Amino acid sequence: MNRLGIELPGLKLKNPIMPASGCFGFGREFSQLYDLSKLGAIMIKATTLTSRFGNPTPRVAETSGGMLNAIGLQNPGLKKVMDEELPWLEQYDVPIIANVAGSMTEDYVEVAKQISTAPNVHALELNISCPNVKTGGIAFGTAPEIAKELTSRVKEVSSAPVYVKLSPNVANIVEMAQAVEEGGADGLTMINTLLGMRLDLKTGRPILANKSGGLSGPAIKPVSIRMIYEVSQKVGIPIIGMGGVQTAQDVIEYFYAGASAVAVGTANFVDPFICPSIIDELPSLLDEIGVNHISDLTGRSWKTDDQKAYHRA
Amino acid sequence: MNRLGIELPGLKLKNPIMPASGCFGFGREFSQLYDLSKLGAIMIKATTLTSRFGNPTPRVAETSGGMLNAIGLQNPGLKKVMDEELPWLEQYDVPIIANVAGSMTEDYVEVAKQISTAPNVHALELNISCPNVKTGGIAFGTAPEIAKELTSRVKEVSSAPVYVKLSPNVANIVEMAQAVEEGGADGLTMINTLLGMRLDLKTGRPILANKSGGLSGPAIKPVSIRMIYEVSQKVGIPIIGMGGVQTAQDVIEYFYAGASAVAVGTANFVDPFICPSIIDELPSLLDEIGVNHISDLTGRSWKTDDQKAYHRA
Amino acid sequence: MIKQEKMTITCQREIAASIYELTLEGQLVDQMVEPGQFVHLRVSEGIDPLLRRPISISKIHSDRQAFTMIYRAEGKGTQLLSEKQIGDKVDVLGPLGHGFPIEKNMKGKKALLVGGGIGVPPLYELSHRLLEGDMDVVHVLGFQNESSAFYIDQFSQLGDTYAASVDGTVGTKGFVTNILDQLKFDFDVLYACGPTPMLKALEERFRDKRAYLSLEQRMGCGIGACFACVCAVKDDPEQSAYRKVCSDGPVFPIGEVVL
Amino acid sequence: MIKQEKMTITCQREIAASIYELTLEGQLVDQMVEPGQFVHLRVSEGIDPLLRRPISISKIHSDRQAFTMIYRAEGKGTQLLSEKQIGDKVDVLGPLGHGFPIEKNMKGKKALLVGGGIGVPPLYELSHRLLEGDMDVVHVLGFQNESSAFYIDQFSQLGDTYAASVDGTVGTKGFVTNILDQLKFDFDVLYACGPTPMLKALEERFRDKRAYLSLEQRMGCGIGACFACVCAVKDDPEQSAYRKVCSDGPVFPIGEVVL
Ligand SMILES: Cc1cc2nc3c(=O)[nH]c(=O)nc-3n(C[C@H](O)[C@H](O)[C@H](O)COP(=O)(O)OP(=O)(O)OC[C@H]3O[C@@H](n4cnc5c(N)ncnc54)[C@H](O)[C@@H]3O)c2cc1C
Ligand SMILES: Cc1cc2nc3c(=O)[nH]c(=O)nc-3n(C[C@H](O)[C@H](O)[C@H](O)COP(=O)(O)OP(=O)(O)OC[C@H]3O[C@@H](n4cnc5c(N)ncnc54)[C@H](O)[C@@H]3O)c2cc1C
Ligand SMILES: Cc1cc2nc3c(=O)[nH]c(=O)nc-3n(C[C@H](O)[C@H](O)[C@H](O)COP(=O)(O)O)c2cc1C
Ligand SMILES: Cc1cc2nc3c(=O)[nH]c(=O)nc-3n(C[C@H](O)[C@H](O)[C@H](O)COP(=O)(O)O)c2cc1C
Ligand code: FES
Ligand code: FES
Repeated sequence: MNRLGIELPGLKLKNPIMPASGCFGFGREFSQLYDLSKLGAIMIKATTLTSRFGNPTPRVAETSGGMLNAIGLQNPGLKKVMDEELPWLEQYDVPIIANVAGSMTEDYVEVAKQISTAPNVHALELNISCPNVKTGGIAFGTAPEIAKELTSRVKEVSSAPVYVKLSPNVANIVEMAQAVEEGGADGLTMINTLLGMRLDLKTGRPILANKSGGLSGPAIKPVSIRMIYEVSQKVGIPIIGMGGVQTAQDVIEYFYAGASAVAVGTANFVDPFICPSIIDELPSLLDEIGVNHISDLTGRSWKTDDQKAYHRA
Repeated sequence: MNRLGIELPGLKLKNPIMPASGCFGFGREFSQLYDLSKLGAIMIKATTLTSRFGNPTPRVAETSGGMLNAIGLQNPGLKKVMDEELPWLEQYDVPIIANVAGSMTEDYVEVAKQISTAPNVHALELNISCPNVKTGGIAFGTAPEIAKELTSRVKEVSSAPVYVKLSPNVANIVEMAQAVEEGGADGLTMINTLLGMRLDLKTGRPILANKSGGLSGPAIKPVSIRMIYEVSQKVGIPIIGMGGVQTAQDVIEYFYAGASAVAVGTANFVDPFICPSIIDELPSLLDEIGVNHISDLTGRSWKTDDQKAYHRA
Repeated sequence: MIKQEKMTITCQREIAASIYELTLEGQLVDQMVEPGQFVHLRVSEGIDPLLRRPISISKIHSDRQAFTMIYRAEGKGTQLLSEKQIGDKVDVLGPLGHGFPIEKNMKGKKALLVGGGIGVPPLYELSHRLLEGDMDVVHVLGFQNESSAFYIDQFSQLGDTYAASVDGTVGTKGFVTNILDQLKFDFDVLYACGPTPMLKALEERFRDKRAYLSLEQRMGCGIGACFACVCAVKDDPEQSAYRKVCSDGPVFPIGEVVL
Repeated sequence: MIKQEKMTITCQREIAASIYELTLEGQLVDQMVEPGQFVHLRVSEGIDPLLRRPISISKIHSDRQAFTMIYRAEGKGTQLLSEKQIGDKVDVLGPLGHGFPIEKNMKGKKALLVGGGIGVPPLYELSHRLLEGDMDVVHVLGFQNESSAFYIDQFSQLGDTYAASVDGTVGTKGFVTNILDQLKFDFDVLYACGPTPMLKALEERFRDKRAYLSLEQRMGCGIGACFACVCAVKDDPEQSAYRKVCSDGPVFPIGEVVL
């Protein structure tokens, strides 16, 4: 029996570890380092309707225990992703989760409709942290009604299950999660980056050309764990957790919090072999903890002992 | 001329450095280590109407580049603070900023009214991150209308200028800042802690007895810098910045972002002499940067060169 | 008085599985007065890890301005500490807290010292001090197993010493309480340091005796300013009284605080 | 092929003010082919600092599976690197990117190598390679001042070498362009690495020549996956074409990308 195998809406995963969107491109670079078929899944870079150049550089800045990025969703656009990137990825035995982004609802709908038909795209991940041009740039992911509406519009057209990626920059994450669940989301991925900024000591100006950027890495893990702990008790759909994962122990912590699978972002830059390393280390960690299957750990932080027994049965 | 002296509503500060509330008790412990008169000000521990025992232990947990705390506002209550702690502090030549907390508006009002009359209390700091029992535990600091109302109620009775301490756990920090400014706030302090959690690898349960806690330390600095950058451009009242300050360089970054003074929290635990050390290091850093007075740096990250010239004149 | 000093490592060795004995030299030692006090160590100059680690003082060598600690390398901070070498500096804040009171005029009286695991170290300085006061000392030390046991010989040189281990690989099989229940020592004062279950078991048996327990708690500041390490006072009808483990403790008279 | 290896420090010394020369040994060296490639270094096992640091390969010693880098210890990462000692390990990812192309059949032709500050190091391996191809090499090196200047002697042994410094304490006072404008070298190919203003100045002068410029950019992954280090392509009407400094570069033909 595979102690790491997980089934989620649309996804049969060999193991629960996958690179997070934007930290792995479309897999080409990492394919030179290891066999992508080892991964549970791949969350590819955000795809938008038309190609985007992204923000001016510098696009990244280091912070204490984390980093800021303001890539600006650079990507070759839907057509090229469908024609070149996804077919190339078909050579690997790994399900793709396509990260979908846009500036207005119609963009999301169109990208979702088309990309969800690609044979190896087994699920979508809606990146709702993007600014919504129609509401003056307020992110889709900070207004429950807008996020719900977007989710249901995408659900109508998608041929694959839809996971919604929650933004942590909200006062009430449970409210957001419940709204997108009502909108028909099949799952959640959380969290996207926290908004942050770093200033240059010499010039006084922001280091990032875009001024502010998204904070990722170990620094944000406690925020993500807390949010998943809260949300997983209040929704009936599974959660793919992420934020600062660097070790197999971190993965376990995410399962305890309530995640059913885990994505690794920033750590791929620190150690490009991190995903396969974690996959290799998990079984012995399960032995130490004394569980047979990793999914036995989901929600252990809040489940009563009764509930745990029930779920295991 | 004192290159570090700052004047803010109610406050004449020798220098812009002060310990943050909750990280310095009422000063007694640190008074054994150095002369408290060296400090720009002291933000004393949150004071509530009646004494509070606080949360069960463990109350702190370490995270990557930060720490979580769930002290639970333990304090001896208004009467003891007025009768014992504040009079004791009078031996030092240092203005006190009294951190005021409560479970409902009436608590804040009563504490503010009384504590603001203490001779060495030169300003109040309203801790609006507390859960509001009347709105089902939603923090005062996450609803602009409630925060504004609280601010104006406190302003009515306070004999000292009122600074409102903003919670970062909101989608729109500018909206919150503007609301409390409309409510009559004389200044802002920001930020309070981000909500986070850490789980024990062995038991799977939260390390903190209170489950979740407030994330502080270097990890949160980019979030705080971003918020102060945004808010300082949109309000007319001064900001005391905090979050992860560990060095004199960090203080400069806060000034660049838009702060007019800086508080040091968690770093007091790492290096109990951190506040006087930073104060001693600042002048040579100003030389390096080439400014005469530290207040010349406030808002440099967003001010145009014209604006800078104007302010300096 | 509490001082902060970058002290120099003069000796570091692994004395049992993951258990290290570390000796540090510096003027801060002059401030160390009571057995059972602790120091708060910063093991990294940066933020990884961020917080200090509290470790008990195990032996004070006043003559050569040095002190020894014994610690288990477990998490990130203590692991890093164990990698430091002779000549390296460690940032020490201390001495902190109130230790085991040494009562006057106890000549010829009997002290029972009970330690469990990494609670054993502070008893070592204590035992020396009691001997200096011409007391009789008996040690009962509990460990997980033989490989993690340490200092049994050293304690034996100071007085009768009994060991217990969970798996029976050293001394009696079981806990220190098995030894205590079996041998029913007579004593005038009890001193103990170890895991909370052990302290609770002692409290059950000896709550009416003269006894002192040393507690552990997760700490922030270590000096009494942050209220991280607070414990409740027993028999407090208003449930508002408290003690700080870092500055009021870590040692408390038995029955004073809620374990 | 890109490899990751914990390589061993065989030499580390300060060769100018805050400028260190570091030699690392390991099998990864077998992968190094082109002058101008770089490595991505992890200088801490923990999170402080979190990201890797890109540093150019300055000299490849294939015979003894070693390579040398020269770097300025400035921020947290490079400071930490400079504290490492002989025998310590450094986590190296590399070799990365595309370096300076060595064209065929250039025997007897003249190459002009222009370097500024910490852009000088990759030119050293390059110069050796060009000499191996029997080219004539001329070096023009710019520094802040004498105390931060390095390797002028080493380059002199390979070909004519001119130095400039901002304060005139070494070589000509001013920038490398002062030398270039004064001496008006004749050359068949130009190679340059240094701060962007220097590269821009070269582009102005030599945009029609055969020339290669090595760029710097803040990086995330270093291998082409994160789009952190992107620069725009010149004369691209749709303004959508781009190059990644880490994997398409760091060396680009003059005029290909927007500086
Ligand atoms: C007064 C006092 C005296 C102590 N004396 C000794 C001693 O002599 N020898 C010894 O080996 N240990 C002693 N301890 C326990 C020691 O402090 C912890 O083992 C140590 O802090 C764990 O750090 P880490 O880096 O190994 O673990 P990590 O898991 O990295 O620690 C994470 C955080 O939790 C805290 N923490 C974890 N476990 C404990 C614990 N048991 N008690 C308090 N804080 C904890 C750490 O201080 C740190 O803030 C003492 C504790 C106290 C309170
Ligand atoms: C392809 C390439 C080759 C390089 N070769 C050399 C070399 O041979 N010798 C040398 O001394 N330096 C070289 N640099 C510059 C070197 O990477 C930076 O000086 C170094 O990363 C700064 O790290 P720090 O820890 O000193 O500074 P910090 O201020 O702590 O760095 C913070 C973050 O900013 C990044 N950063 C800061 N400055 C630069 C910069 N100038 N370029 C890219 N990233 C930066 C760091 O990598 C890190 O992510 C090269 C850069 C690139 C892109
Ligand atoms: C350089 C970079 C680019 C990213 N791009 C995207 C993106 O295109 N779409 C998206 O949903 N998230 C993106 N993210 C967010 C990550 O997928 C992830 O949610 C976040 O970084 C937290 O995980 P981590 O701490 O492991 O990096 C990006 C993150 C980084 C660091
Ligand atoms: C142990 C601890 C206790 C705190 N108690 C209070 C408090 O009573 N009132 C308050 O407004 N903020 C409190 N804070 C928040 C700090 O004042 C400060 O806003 C926050 O920690 C961010 O600063 P730092 O990163 O420098 O610690 C507390 C923080 C810590 C770490
Ligand atoms: S650790 Fe701060 S009060 Fe005890
Ligand atoms: S640094 Fe990641 S693409 Fe170049």
